Order: sequence, then C-alpha cells, then structure tokens
Amino acid sequence: MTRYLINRILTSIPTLIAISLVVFLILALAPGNPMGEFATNPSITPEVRENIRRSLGLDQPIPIRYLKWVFAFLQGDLGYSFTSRSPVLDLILQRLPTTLWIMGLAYLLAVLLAFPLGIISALKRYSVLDQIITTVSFIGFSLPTFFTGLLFIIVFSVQLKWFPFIYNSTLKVTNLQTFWQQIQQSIMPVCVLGFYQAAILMRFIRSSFLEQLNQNYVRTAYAKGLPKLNVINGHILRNALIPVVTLIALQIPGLFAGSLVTEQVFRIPGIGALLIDSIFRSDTPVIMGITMVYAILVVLFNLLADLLYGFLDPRVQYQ
Amino acid sequence: GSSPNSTSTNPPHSNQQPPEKTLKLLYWQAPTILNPHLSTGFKDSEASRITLEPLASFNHQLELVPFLAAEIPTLENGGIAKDGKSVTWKLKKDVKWSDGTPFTADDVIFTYQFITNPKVGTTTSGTYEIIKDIEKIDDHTIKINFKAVTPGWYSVFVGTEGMILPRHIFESYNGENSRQAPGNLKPVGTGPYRVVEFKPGDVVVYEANPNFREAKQLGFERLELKGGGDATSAARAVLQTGDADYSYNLQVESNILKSLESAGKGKIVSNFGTLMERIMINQTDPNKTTPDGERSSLKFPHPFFSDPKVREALSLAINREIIANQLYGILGKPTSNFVVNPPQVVSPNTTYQFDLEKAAKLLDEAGWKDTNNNGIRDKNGVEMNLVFQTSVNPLRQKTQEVIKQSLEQLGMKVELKSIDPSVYFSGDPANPDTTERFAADLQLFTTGNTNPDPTAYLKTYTCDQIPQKANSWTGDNFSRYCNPEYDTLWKLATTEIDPEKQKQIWIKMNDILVNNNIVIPLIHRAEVEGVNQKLTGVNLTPWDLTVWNIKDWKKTP
Amino acid sequence: MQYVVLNVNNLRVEFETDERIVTAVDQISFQVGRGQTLGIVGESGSGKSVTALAIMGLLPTATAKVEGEVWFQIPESEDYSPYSQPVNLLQLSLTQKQTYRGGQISMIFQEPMTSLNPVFTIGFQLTEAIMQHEQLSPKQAMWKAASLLQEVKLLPSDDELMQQALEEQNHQSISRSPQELQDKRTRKREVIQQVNAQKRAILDRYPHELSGGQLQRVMIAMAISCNPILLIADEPTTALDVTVQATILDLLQELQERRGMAMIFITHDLGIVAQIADQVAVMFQGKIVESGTLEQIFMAPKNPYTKGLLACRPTLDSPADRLPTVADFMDIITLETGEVEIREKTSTDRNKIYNNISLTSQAFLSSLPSDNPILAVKNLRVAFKIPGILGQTKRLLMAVNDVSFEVYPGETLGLVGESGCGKSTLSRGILQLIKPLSGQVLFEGQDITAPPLETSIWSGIKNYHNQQRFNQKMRWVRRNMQIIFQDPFSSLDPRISIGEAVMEPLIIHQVGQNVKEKRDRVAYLLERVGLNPDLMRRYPHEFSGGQRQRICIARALALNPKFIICDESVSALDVSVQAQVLNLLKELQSEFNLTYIFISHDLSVVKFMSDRLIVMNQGKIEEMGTAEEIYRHPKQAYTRQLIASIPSGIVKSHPFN
Amino acid sequence: MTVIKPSQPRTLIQTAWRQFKRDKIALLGTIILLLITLAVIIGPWIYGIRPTEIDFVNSLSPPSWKHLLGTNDLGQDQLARLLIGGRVSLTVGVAAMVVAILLGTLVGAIAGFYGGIIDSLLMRLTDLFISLPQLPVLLLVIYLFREPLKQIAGPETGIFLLIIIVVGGLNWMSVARLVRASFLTTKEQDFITAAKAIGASSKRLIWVHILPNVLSPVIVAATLAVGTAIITESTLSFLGLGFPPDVPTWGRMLYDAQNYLETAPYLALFPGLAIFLTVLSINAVGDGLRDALDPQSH
Ligand SMILES: Nc1ncnc2c1ncn2[C@@H]1O[C@H](COP(=O)(O)OP(=O)(O)OP(=O)(O)O)[C@@H](O)[C@H]1O
Ligand SMILES: Nc1ncnc2c1ncn2[C@@H]1O[C@H](COP(=O)(O)OP(=O)(O)OP(=O)(O)O)[C@@H](O)[C@H]1O
Ligand SMILES: [Mg+2]
Ligand SMILES: [Mg+2]
Repeated sequence: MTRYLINRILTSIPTLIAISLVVFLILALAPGNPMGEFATNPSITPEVRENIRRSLGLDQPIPIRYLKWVFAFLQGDLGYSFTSRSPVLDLILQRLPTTLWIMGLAYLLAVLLAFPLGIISALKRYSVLDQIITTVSFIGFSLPTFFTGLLFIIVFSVQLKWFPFIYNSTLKVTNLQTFWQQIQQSIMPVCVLGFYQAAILMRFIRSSFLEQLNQNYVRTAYAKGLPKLNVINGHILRNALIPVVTLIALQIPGLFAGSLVTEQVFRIPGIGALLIDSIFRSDTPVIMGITMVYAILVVLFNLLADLLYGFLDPRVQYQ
Repeated sequence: GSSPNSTSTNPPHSNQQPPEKTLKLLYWQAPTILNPHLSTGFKDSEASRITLEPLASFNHQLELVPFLAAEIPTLENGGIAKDGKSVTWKLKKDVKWSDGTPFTADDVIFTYQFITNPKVGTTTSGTYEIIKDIEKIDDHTIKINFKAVTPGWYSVFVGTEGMILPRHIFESYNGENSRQAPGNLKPVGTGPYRVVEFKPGDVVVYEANPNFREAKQLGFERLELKGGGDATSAARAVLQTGDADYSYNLQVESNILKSLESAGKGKIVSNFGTLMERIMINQTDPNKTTPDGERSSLKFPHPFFSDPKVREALSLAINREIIANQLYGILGKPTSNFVVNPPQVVSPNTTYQFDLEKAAKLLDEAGWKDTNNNGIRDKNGVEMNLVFQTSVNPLRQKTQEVIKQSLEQLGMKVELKSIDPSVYFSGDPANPDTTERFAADLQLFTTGNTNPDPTAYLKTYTCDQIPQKANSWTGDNFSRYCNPEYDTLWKLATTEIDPEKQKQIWIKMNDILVNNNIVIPLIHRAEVEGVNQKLTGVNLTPWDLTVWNIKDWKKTP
Repeated sequence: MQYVVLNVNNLRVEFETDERIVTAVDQISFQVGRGQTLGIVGESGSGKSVTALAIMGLLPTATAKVEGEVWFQIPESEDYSPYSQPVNLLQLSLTQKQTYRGGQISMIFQEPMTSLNPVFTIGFQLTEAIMQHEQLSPKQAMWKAASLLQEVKLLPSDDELMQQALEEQNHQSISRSPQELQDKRTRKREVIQQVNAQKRAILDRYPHELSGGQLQRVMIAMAISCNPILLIADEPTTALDVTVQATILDLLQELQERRGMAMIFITHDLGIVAQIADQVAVMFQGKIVESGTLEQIFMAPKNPYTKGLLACRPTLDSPADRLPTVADFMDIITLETGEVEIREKTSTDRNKIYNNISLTSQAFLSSLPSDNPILAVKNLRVAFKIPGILGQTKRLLMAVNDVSFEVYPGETLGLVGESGCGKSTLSRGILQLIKPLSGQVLFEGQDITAPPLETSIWSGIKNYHNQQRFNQKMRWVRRNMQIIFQDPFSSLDPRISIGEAVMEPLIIHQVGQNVKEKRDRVAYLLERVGLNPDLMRRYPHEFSGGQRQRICIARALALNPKFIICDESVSALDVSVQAQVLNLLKELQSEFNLTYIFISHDLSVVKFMSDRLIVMNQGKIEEMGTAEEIYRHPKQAYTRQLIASIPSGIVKSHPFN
Repeated sequence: MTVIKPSQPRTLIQTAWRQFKRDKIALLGTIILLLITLAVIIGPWIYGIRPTEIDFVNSLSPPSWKHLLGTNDLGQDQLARLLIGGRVSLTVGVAAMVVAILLGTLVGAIAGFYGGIIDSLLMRLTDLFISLPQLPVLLLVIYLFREPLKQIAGPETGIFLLIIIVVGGLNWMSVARLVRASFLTTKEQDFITAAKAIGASSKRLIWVHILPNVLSPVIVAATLAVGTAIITESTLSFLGLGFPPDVPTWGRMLYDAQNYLETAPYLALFPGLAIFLTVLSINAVGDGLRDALDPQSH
C-alpha cells in the first residue's frame, strides 16, 4: 500500500512538470500583456512600457523565466502578481474561504439533490415521475449558468427583494444575525451552481443505479426476505456508489477553480473569479499559481479516487 | 437605506449600523492595487484617489483647485516663471499623512524620484519626462525646472497622474522591490478616508481619516468600494435596487440605463470628458505584404482610402445621429472634432453630414463603380472589400453593424472583426491584432487627452509616430498619416507660451485631420455614473478621477 | 402421499414483452410433500426458473402476469400456529411475502458467482439473512452463521478445528518453557481463541475470495439458515465441475434428510435427478409433459421427450459411437391451432440411424504409434504473473508445469481434470495465445513456439526478422489449428452476424475469390453443422446455446484445419443439446479427417469422445493412456476420485438395453 | 431440442430500429430534432426577412405578425436570426462533439488495447489535459491559428473550424477514460480470444470487434457533448472569442438578451427554448440509441 502510494506520487511528478511547462509556454506565447489598459493612453511611451516590462521581469528569455519560477515554486514561493503586486499565495488564501463556502455548499446541495432524485428516477424508470425528473435535469444543464443566475437575480432580488445580489465578502459572521445575512447572500449562487451540478450528477446516479437493478445479487437479497428499502439502501446503493463516488472525487478539484461565470454574475470573490480576471490581465504569476494548485489537486484527487474505489470495492487490489 | 439588507424582507439587522454612516461604491472593474503610479487602469487610480491627493486639480470649468498646494501658481504671484521653464509650488503646512507623519516638500520630491526611477517601472513616468529637476526651496516650497519651455506646466503633480506618495513609506522600496511595498496594498495618504482592509480584485474598505484637514466635515464613517461583475448589474444595483450608492463608469446601452433609472432609486450623471469614439482610416494597404512580412507598410498606400474623395464618401456614409441616438443615448453625442474638450479649444469650423447619395456620387466621380455587377464597387480590378476591426464591446459591435449596413448599401463589402480588448490594446509587437499593427482598413476605438493641454494627444498624427516594423511598431499614429505641415504646427504648439495663439494652433491641427477625413470622429462620449438619489456632492470633472471631491459627498437620511 | 407442503395448481406465467405475450409457464400443477424432493427437468428455456421464481414471488411485477394458485402449508408438527392454515402465496401482500421468503421458503440460485453481493463479506450477507427472520443479536447471528458454514462443510466442525489448533499448539510448544505448558487453562483459552479467529476469518471473506463451489455452499448455508420448510434449488451445480457437484449434491441430500425439508430441485440433467429426487416432473416448452415417481420416470418413461432425455447422456460404459438425441425419439408438430404436439418416432427410424457404426477404436488405436505425431508438446510450462498482495514482489503461478505429450493424426485426445487444473491454459499455450515460459510445441514437426518476450524496444527491433518469420508461421498455424471454446455465447461477438462470424477467417486468410464464393462456403459450413444457411444474417443472441456452439464449430472448420482443440465445448449445454453437438463433432471428425484435443471436466463425456486420455491435476499430467484403460484400471487416486464423482444414476437397467 | 422458428431474418440495424421505434420519448426526440434541423436548413430561405437588416423604428418590438418572434434592440428580426444562428449552433455542437468523440475514442482505444507503457503515457496525457486551465489555452490557440485558418478557409469557416477543434479538443478526456475502461474489460472476453485464434490482426480486433461493443457508453457521452458544445460556444461568444459579432448563434442571442430580461423577455425565451429543446431531444435520442444498439436488451 505505501509502496503503491509512493509509486503513484512519483509518477505524478512528471505530469506536474509537464503541466507547468505547458501552461508557462502558453502564457508566455499568448497574446495580451499586463499593460493592456493603458495602451491608448498617450502618456505611456515605449520607454515607459519597457521599464514596466523590465520591472516585471518580462525582459528575460522564456527558459530563464521558467526556471526561476520553478525554483521559487519549489520553495513555496508563488511569486507576486503583476497587477496587484501582492504575493500570489496571499491572493489565493484570501479567496479560499469564500470559494470553499460557496462551492462547497453548492456541491453539497448538488449531492443532496442528485442522490434521492437519481435513485427515485432509476427505481421508477419510465414512469411519469422519472420523466419529470429527467426533464428538469435536462433543463438544468441546457441553460448556461450566466443566464440562470440573472434570472434568479431578477426574480428574487429585483422583484421579490428576498436576497441581496452583491456578495459581501467583508461580512464577518459573529452572531445569528450576521449568520443569517451570510446565508441570505449565499442562497442564490449556491442554488445556481448546485442545480447545475445536480443535473449532471443525477444522470450518472440514475444510470449507475439502473445497471445494478437487474443484477443477480439483488434477486438473492429479495429471496432472503429483505424489505425493498433494505435491499436498495443496503445492497444496491453501495454497488451503485462505486462509480459515482469516484466521479465525485474527480470533480472536486473543479470546485477549487469553481464556476467562473457564477462568480462573475454574483460578484463572488472566489478563486475562479481571480483566475478569469488574471487571464484577462495576463497576470502570469497568478495564473501559474492557481493552475499549479489546481493541477496538484487533480493529481491528488485522482489518487484519492483510486483509493476510494479500492475501499468501496473489495475486488480491487493495488498493483 | 443603502445596505443590501434594507431591501430585504426582514429589517432588524439594518439597525445594526446606521446606513448613513456607510457609503457603498460599486466598481464593476475591481481595483487590484492602490498605488496609482503602479496601477494598470483607472479603476486602481479611482480607489487610490480616495486616500491620495495631488497638489491641485482642474474642475470642470477648467479652474485649478488646490489640494496639497497652498495656492495655485500664476504669472502674477510669481509661481510661473516668465521664461516658461519652471514653476514654483507652495504647499499646505498643516497637512498630516494618515499615520500622523507631517507632509513636506520631501514627499513631493520623493514622489518624482519614485515615478522616474526606471527600476520601479511606473506607468506615469512618461508625463514626468519633461522635468529636468526639482529644487526644494524650503520644507513647504518646491521649484520644478523643465527641460524646455513648457506652457503645460500643470501636467505634473496635478490631477489623475499627480498623486503624491509618502516618502517615509516608500523610501526603502524605491527600486526593483517596489512591488513588495506594503503601501501598495494599504496606502498611507493625506486624503479624507484611509484604507482599513483591501482584498485585491474584490473590495476596499475605508474609514474616515482622523488626520484629515477637514475631518469633521466628512459625510461618512466608512466607505466600501466593491468590485467585480458587469456594468449592467452595477447599474442595476444603484438605479434599481439601491444595493449601492454610487457606481462608476456604467458602460451600458442607454435604453437599458433609462429603464433601470425609472425605478427611482438613483439617477444617472453624465460626465462629458475628453473621450471620443473615432473611426481610423488606414492610409496604407493592410493586404499587401512586404518581403519581410510587414502588412500596412508605408511602402504600399491604401488602394482606395488614399483617395480623399473616397474618404469623404466614407464620412458621408456614416449616420452619426442614428448611432448617437439609438445606441449611445445619454452616453454620447455626435461630434465632428478630434479635440472635444476643454471647450475653449474645440474647433468651430467642422461639420458632419449623412448623405448616401452624395457619397455614391463621390465614389462614381472617383472612378469606383461596380463594373462586374457583383454588388461591389471596383476600379482597375480592385474590389472595395474592407475589414473593419474593433474591440469586443456590445456598443462597438452594434456601431459596426450600423456602419456596415450603410457601407454595403454604398457598394462596399465589409467584414467585421472584433478582438479581445486585452489583445487589441496590448501594444504587443508580436501580435497582428493590435491597434498599432492595424491589419485592417478601418478601426474603431475611443481615446482622448488626459490633460487640458492637448499637445500630447495631437502628437499622435505626426510622422515620427507611425508604427512600423522598423521601430517595432511603437508610436500612436496608427493611421500612418504623414503631413509635414501638420508636423510643423505641432512643433510650434509645444513652445508657444501665449495661450491664445497656442489655442489657434491646436484648432488648426484639429481641422487638418477632420477636413481631410484622416480620422472620422463619431461620438463625444460621456462617462456615466450612477448616483443614489440621496447622495449629494458628486461633482465630476473631466480632469480628475470621479471621487476627487469625495470629502464633500454627503447622504441625506 | 406424505403431508403436502406445496400445492401448485394450474400455474400460468405470461410475460408481456413489447411486441407479444410469451407464455413461459403454461397451466402446470404439482405437489411437494414434506421431506420429499421434486426434481424438475427440462431443456433450457422450458420454464423451470420461471416456475421457481413464481413460487418465490420474485418475478418482475411490471411484465410478468401470474395466474393460478400456489398453496403453501406449514406442517402441523412445527409450531407455527398462525400459518397452519394453507395460504395462497400468490395472493399475499408484499410484507407478508417477505416473512415467507428466506424464512419458510428459500432458494438457491443458478450462478453463485453473481448471486452474492460483491462488496459485502459473506459473514454480513449470512447474518443479514438470519437476523431478518430470527430475533438474534448480531453476535449470536454470527455464531449461527459460522455453524451453518460448518454444516455445509465450508468450515471444519468445532472438534476438527479444535484438533487443528491443538496440534499447532503442540507444534509450537516444543520451544516453550515447561511452566507455560503446565498451565492448562490458558492453553485451552488459547485454543478457543484460535478456533474463533478461524471462524471469523472465513466470515470476513469477500465473495471474490472464494471459489465457485465454496460460494455455492455459502448460498446453501444462507438458504437453510432459517430452517426453511421448502427449499428450491435452481440448477445449483450447473456452474460447477463434477467433483464439486458431487459434494454439493451429497450435502443437499444430507441436509434434507436431517432437517426434513421439502425440496424442489431444478436441473436439465436426468443423471443428477436420479441421484437426488423422489418425484420427477419433466417440463417442455412451459408444460409438464410427464410426472411421477423417480422409478416411474426412469423405468417406464411414457413421453418420448423423457425417453430422449434419458438416453442422450453419455455414460461411462456406453460404447456407442453416436449418442442418441432427443430428436431421435420424437418429432415436434405444430398443429393448425398453433399448439405444439410431441409425436413419438417409430423405432425403425431410430434403428436406421444406428446402423452406420464405423471402425472400432481398438483397431484404430493400435495403428497410431507408427504415424508421425501431428502435434508434439515438449516440457511445456506456462506461468501467470500473480501480483503479490499490495504491490509486493510478483510470484509466478505455474498453471502448466512441464507437460509433454503427442497427438497423432485422426485421433481424439481427451483431457480431463477438475476446474483450475490448467486445461484451458494448456490449450492456449499450444495455440500460442499465451506465450509459454519454456518448452516447445511442434506442429507437423515444425517448432511454432513464440520467440521470447522482448525485454526492450531495441532488442525488439533487432529481432524484427525473427518476429516477421514467426508471424508468417503463425498464419499457417492459424489455418491449421483451431479452437472451440466452452461458452458459445461469449465467444461470439454479439454485434456481428453469424454469417460474418463464420466468414471472418476466410476474410483474414483471403480464402475464396470473391464475396460470393465466400458466402457459398459459409452457407455450406452452416448447413454442414446443421443450421439453416438462411439464418446467416441473424445475430448470436437470436440462437440457442446449442446452435451457437454449432456456429463456433462452423467457424473453426472454415479454413479446413487439420487440428481442433475443443475446450469444454459442451459443458455449458443442456444434456440433450450436448448429445447433438458431440455427435456432430464425431461426424465431422470422420468426414474431414480431423484431429481433436477434447477437454472437459466430465469424464464420461471425455471417454465417449476420446481414443486416448490425459488426466491433469494442478498443472501436471497425472495419468495418460487409452480411455478404456484409464476408466477400467485407474492407477492414480486422483483419477479414481474423478470417476467416483460422476453421477451414476440409480437406474439399474437402461431403457434401451 | 431447439426449434428454429421461421421468421424474417433481421439485421442489427433493423432490430435496433424496431426497438428504437418502441421508445416513445426517443421517437419524439428524433422528430423534434429533425424538425429543428429542417427549420434551420430551409427556414432562412422560406422566411423572407434578412437577419442582419437593421430597423431602429421597430427595435425591441414584441412578437407580432410582422416579426413572429419580435425584434432585438437593433430592430433585427429574431426569427430570422434564430434560424440562421441555429445552423451555426447545431453544426458547432455536432462537429465539436465528433471531434471530441473521435479523439477520445482513439486515445482510449489505443491505451486500453495496447496497455503497458503506451497506456500509462496516454493516461498521463489525459491527466495533463484535465488539469490544463482551458481559458488561456483557448486564447492561445485562437490567437495562434485564427489568421492562418482565415487565410485558408475564410473568416467564418476559419473561426468555425477553430471553435470546433478547440471545444472538441478540450472535451475528449472523459470519453478517452470511458473507452479505455470498456476496452480493458472487452478485450478479456472470449470472443476476442476466438478472433485471435483465427488470426485476426490487432487492427481488426480493435475496429471490428471491440469498438462496436464499447459504443453505447460513447453514444451517451456524445449526446451529452453536443449540449456542452452548444453552451461552450455561447460562453466563447461571451468572451469575444467566438464568431464575428454579426453571426447570431443561439448562445450569443441568449447572451445579448440578458440585459433585456425585464423589458423584452421574449429575446431570451426563444433562443433559450431552442437550446433546451435541442439538448433535450438529442439526449432522448441518445438514451434510446443506447438501449436499441445493445442486442442483448431485446
Ligand atoms: N423476465 C422475463 N421477461 C420475458 N420473458 C422471460 C423472462 N424470464 C424468462 N422469460 C422467458 O420464459 C421462458 C422460460 O424461462 P426460464 O428461465 O424459466 O427457463 P429455464 O427452464 O430456467 O432455462 P435454463 O435451463 O436455461 O435456466 C423463456 O422462454 C424465457 O425467454
Ligand atoms: N489470466 C490469468 N491470470 C492469472 N492466473 C490465471 C489466469 N488464467 C488462469 N489462471 C490460473 O491458472 C490456473 C489454471 O487455469 P485454467 O483456466 O487453465 O484451468 P482449467 O483447467 O481450464 O479450469 P476450468 O475447468 O475451470 O476451465 C488456475 O489456477 C487459474 O486460477
Ligand atoms: Mg433457469
Ligand atoms: Mg477452462
């Protein structure tokens, strides 16, 4: 087991190096430039521009920049943002709580919705209920989130005036009142994201369940005289979970970068919003930092998914 | 009320903090740094301007208002040297930085050193190149010596680019380590409010600065400047729901703004500055390539736009009224001038007109006819196919479509192209999609003078500003227009001390560009701010940031 | 008649598939008495499982329509007062059914491998069944589960376990100090602890850690856990080999006697029924065509279908060159009303078939050694790399260990041995479908062993020539050596029509000028194996098991091979179908002058087919000789055990002799 | 005893079709999909109004007989735009899906079939693609290849090719994993050994025997991918990387409509409905196909 773990971790190192190299090259070669916004400003002369480039270290050749970045990264230094001139790590850490809160809640909501609905529609396959659930889930993933988000704002903020639509990241939860405020401002983004994720997850759960329903062991369980609920909860669920849990584990790194669009719509200062802003500002250190953290998470959760798989399914052995 | 919760169904928590004490500002572009000299956009300067101040600023009547200066230098009070080569500023004596340190002439001199230090790489250093040196006369007097005769002495330490930094904070960061300076993220300033918390790209929280000169008169205890999102919902927050009190630069189509404003929570305030939306006509051929791969090279004049009649026809085919009324509404008005502000230097000699028939006649006269009956005019085998590029922005795309429709009626084939702004304006010499490379026949964008003195702005049409491969595409003369007469006028303008004569030169230069249809001015754009109905004191000027007088902002309960 | 536990009256089951209604069980009636065993026999698809599931109430409610009555009555001696009135199982509510299921009526399913939940330990699955019907604490249930496993002999009895533990202790105690030896009480406690640990260890195993036979025992333990009054066993031994089958049958019989259960035993094999049943019902296309006591059915079968079933199973002393098949005894006639009727064939028809008995194998055998062998296997070793637990060092499993033998043209070499002894691996090794570890395979005198595995890309490139030569040779080998697998369904690609499947070798080896020629050959082959060539465009799932096996045979014959390996080619088939296929193989052999290696775990089948026999055990050859010799005078204990485990049938006199 | 019941022999396609016909939802989906396709193909010819015609007098007018689905803020006819835009959206969706499925199947098939070093290399490549941040990659690829492709294929086709390659090229990973897993199980089955025994080459094993058997999960993935591609295209328009602004794709129309949700909700309703109906019916067809193509399920 430990050997397996070490082995896996060692093999993921080249992957990470390749990712960092590819992303770095892409960023270095890509169009755009951190000074874009001042381009039409007549007072920014070519010399000024050159000075700025030098002060950002952009005058050095790409391989040297890359090597510098790698060495700093290995020492835990993610560098400084071009635009805000603050340490990348600080920027990421600053936004982590918000991301975890919103994305985490959204995913939780998705899981809580998707499981019962997916299971019900699998058990009642082809029934009216199944068709309703399926249709709703199709609606869920055929509408872009920027659109559903806006719809929510108009209905719940503008018309009904239930929730604020500007996410206040300075709100500190100190008592029940502020907690309630925090809940209020999180409901809409969490729902928009959660429904979208739930729609996708539900389809997977449904088909995974359908696959198990006709297995022989299910018949055995009924033959023992077990009530239907026990058969579903005890026997089918665990087997159907195996692929689904792996899928969930693989999707979790995605939460880190989050849904860029939802964050944009509700002004949630999450890591996803940071990434997209940085891309538009060509803020290479921030993009590199987020990407690498993301890549590491992907690799880690890949491993976790495998371990989980082995844990859930006794037939799997690590080689 | 102004907090987001005041609109919610349960009121109790809005009592927690009296809403009048907090001012909520909403910027759909979020600030990322609070050092205006290192910033990359106006959003950063806006947020910095709340804590930092220049020596003085122009108000919209073009009068200089002192901030850190004790008085405005004039010829009469001896502040402005007779030879036009220096200016002497007297500074206020009782000013303290927000941490209690007194403000002195050393801070101004340090700011100059910081800005011009090439290792720091400030974005404002270009403006300060005109300075030879700064002398410290005493602790509260400085004398700025210019390299040459400088009629525009007021372009340094004044307005947007003139904010003074505290020496004691930045002294040890005046070099390559400037990006580590804590003052970039938590500035110490002389302004009315000081920063309590800053999350780059998200929010800045300010509180009243107890060391401010007029601390007692401030309207708020606390300011929250929130960033992110899109312009429409920012407008919605101020105009429709009242979630915010003020929002900056609402680049939203005017019909949407109007319908949001009808909700009654807030009003729209337009600020006609210097920005002008223009169509640039390429004087060189973007489709011909030199042996070393250069497009839009000076070697190949444009096949049809080098003909003045064709350019005139183009200008006649553009319906500025429709564009202004239908698309811009309150956001802009049609214009025929290159320099649109300050009013004193706007040319009275130009007009615009929309007349497709006349345009068609001009084209016929110039020999551009549809000889092969494919719907497109041609001459000597050259078809009138043109590429029209701009940046991604709904208003611009719609403008493009309107123009395209007229041009196609006229018998030209138009391909529209929209480029991501971060590429279009990047100035990246390696990228063919920049405004500098101008690999198209027409391009559309907005710019203007940042200073009441338009000399630098008018320089963009001098011959030495043409971006070409030889100078690795630096220079702002994107149209590749070269006219010795214009260049001579520009030289004159830089040394003319008599304001009236200087004004005449500027107007003449403007007329050359417009009447030759080198540039087609479309719209004088307004910057639009959303202001809560109860917020008073907002008084915009084109020559400084919108929060320049935030000390006077108040909110009636 | 004894006390009747189950009384089935006019049971009728229909399935509503999308286009038509299938009557799977058609008006059947039977009774099962206490302590009695009813054997239900019939070919695949005759409705046996559906009957069982209908009694259990496990048919899919959405599509199945069940009519008739299933009366279940608890014997009076048992103390089940509320239920002593007979109840119609078909009319119970879901919750009422649950109390019967697994409690008073339980069932053993056909496939033990998939009938247990792979993600739970067998201990969990057993205790779950126990606690469903009895008020026991988890701990008590666990001990009960352990004792059930002892009852089904998956676990040695307490005494034996204790003995083992004691022996081990004595073994260890040599190194112990005398003081400890004296402390008897601690020793006893240690022994008990060890016994308990052993019990727990087996309960903590997962299904995949047990063999098929072991799993079937777990299923049986589960089924008897709550002292059922009626046990339904649906082909409980089909998936198992003879040795395991024998122990399971013994076990069931013993359990039934001890507990006095009523049992319904479903199978397609009359030989097994003979061993276990008291009453027999013969099903054919959803109907019971004949029923009666065991003696009645075996001694005086009335229905021609029953007669056919009885005759078609090869026995160890059946000398015939051809097996009788069901078709020899009856014709199926579809009446104008749409009903199906069975008509008996006249015996003259039958005799016609038996007249063409060819040369005796004795004479043939004596001529063998003078020929050159068509295939020679020399010191063949085939190994699998088994990954050690949790990625530790790999070890080699010698599935075939130093095997040498020769096969002569025209003969059939039988290969027997219990499951897992390496028969399939050997055949794959011969065909080079697996690379042997060492040894040689000579086909018609040519070495066809694959060149050694390339260790690196460079040596691979260097040996490119060798590889090319080998590939060339392989094409020739593939044309001349073929294999027919055990499972006809999984050895046909479900998405390729059978015509294409048979044509595939022709395409690969570019036989035949054009498509038409190829198609003609396919038609000929299909016809030859007894299939209608018009069915060429159908897909495997549209055929029955026997037909599918014929398709596989046709495919193997397509290239006119000289040599065919039949790897358990009939094990998965009904006895009645098995007879047809065996006959076909024999006919083809004489017609095309084929040489066979015939693999099976069923000694009687192998003996019927083969001239010479090889008995394999744990990768090695145990015994080799002529079939008669080995059967009459087995030299090895292992061989004797194999012979003993074949269901002999209690029928003293064969109905046709 | 086996009796061959005389009945017409059927091909797999015929059986599949028979099975498919019985699935009412799938059938409905097919019909809707056909209608939509037909509408966007011939609709623009029949419907007289040009989609680009600007008419400020009639801007933002609600649905009426003159403009069946109303007009946008430039006074352009929404139905005409919807029909023209549908062509682009549908082709982008389908083509990007084809790219993703082809790439994914290829990688998955090779990795699953050959195993060993090739497998682990390809799977690392897949990991790499999964952890790539897609936006910068999009920016780069479009920047690098827009001009050359425009030279070759013209402005609209060029960007079209680019978008399908980019959207497809960043969505193949899940398909690859799926196909690989199915390959691993399928290649162990007896019929593969049987095919090897008659001398079938690796190529034949992959193409003729294994691929058709792993098709059904791929089909489901494919139907999901069409919807994703249509929506991704709308996000691309949102980033300014999509088609020229005067090409009204459905996603772009939806994006443009967002500011008019209160004043002119019909602007969002119809493109939204179009995307939804298309995605829904494609998914229904996919579900039906999966069931129908599995010969064991009949
Ligand atoms: N769920 C079902 N839906 C439709 N038809 C079914 C179903 N289950 C069984 N059948 C049909 O009922 C008939 C009897 O099947 P059954 O499983 O009882 O056969 P069997 O005698 O047990 O065969 P085997 O020996 O192969 O197990 C078959 O024709 C089968 O196709
Ligand atoms: N692919 C494999 N990997 C590892 N071990 C294997 C593999 N295939 C077979 N074995 C092992 O090799 C031994 C011989 O297997 P083989 O399949 O040849 O047995 P068999 O005699 O054909 O059995 P059966 O009658 O069940 O078909 C068994 O112990 C089996 O577990
Ligand atoms: Mg059965
Ligand atoms: Mg075998």
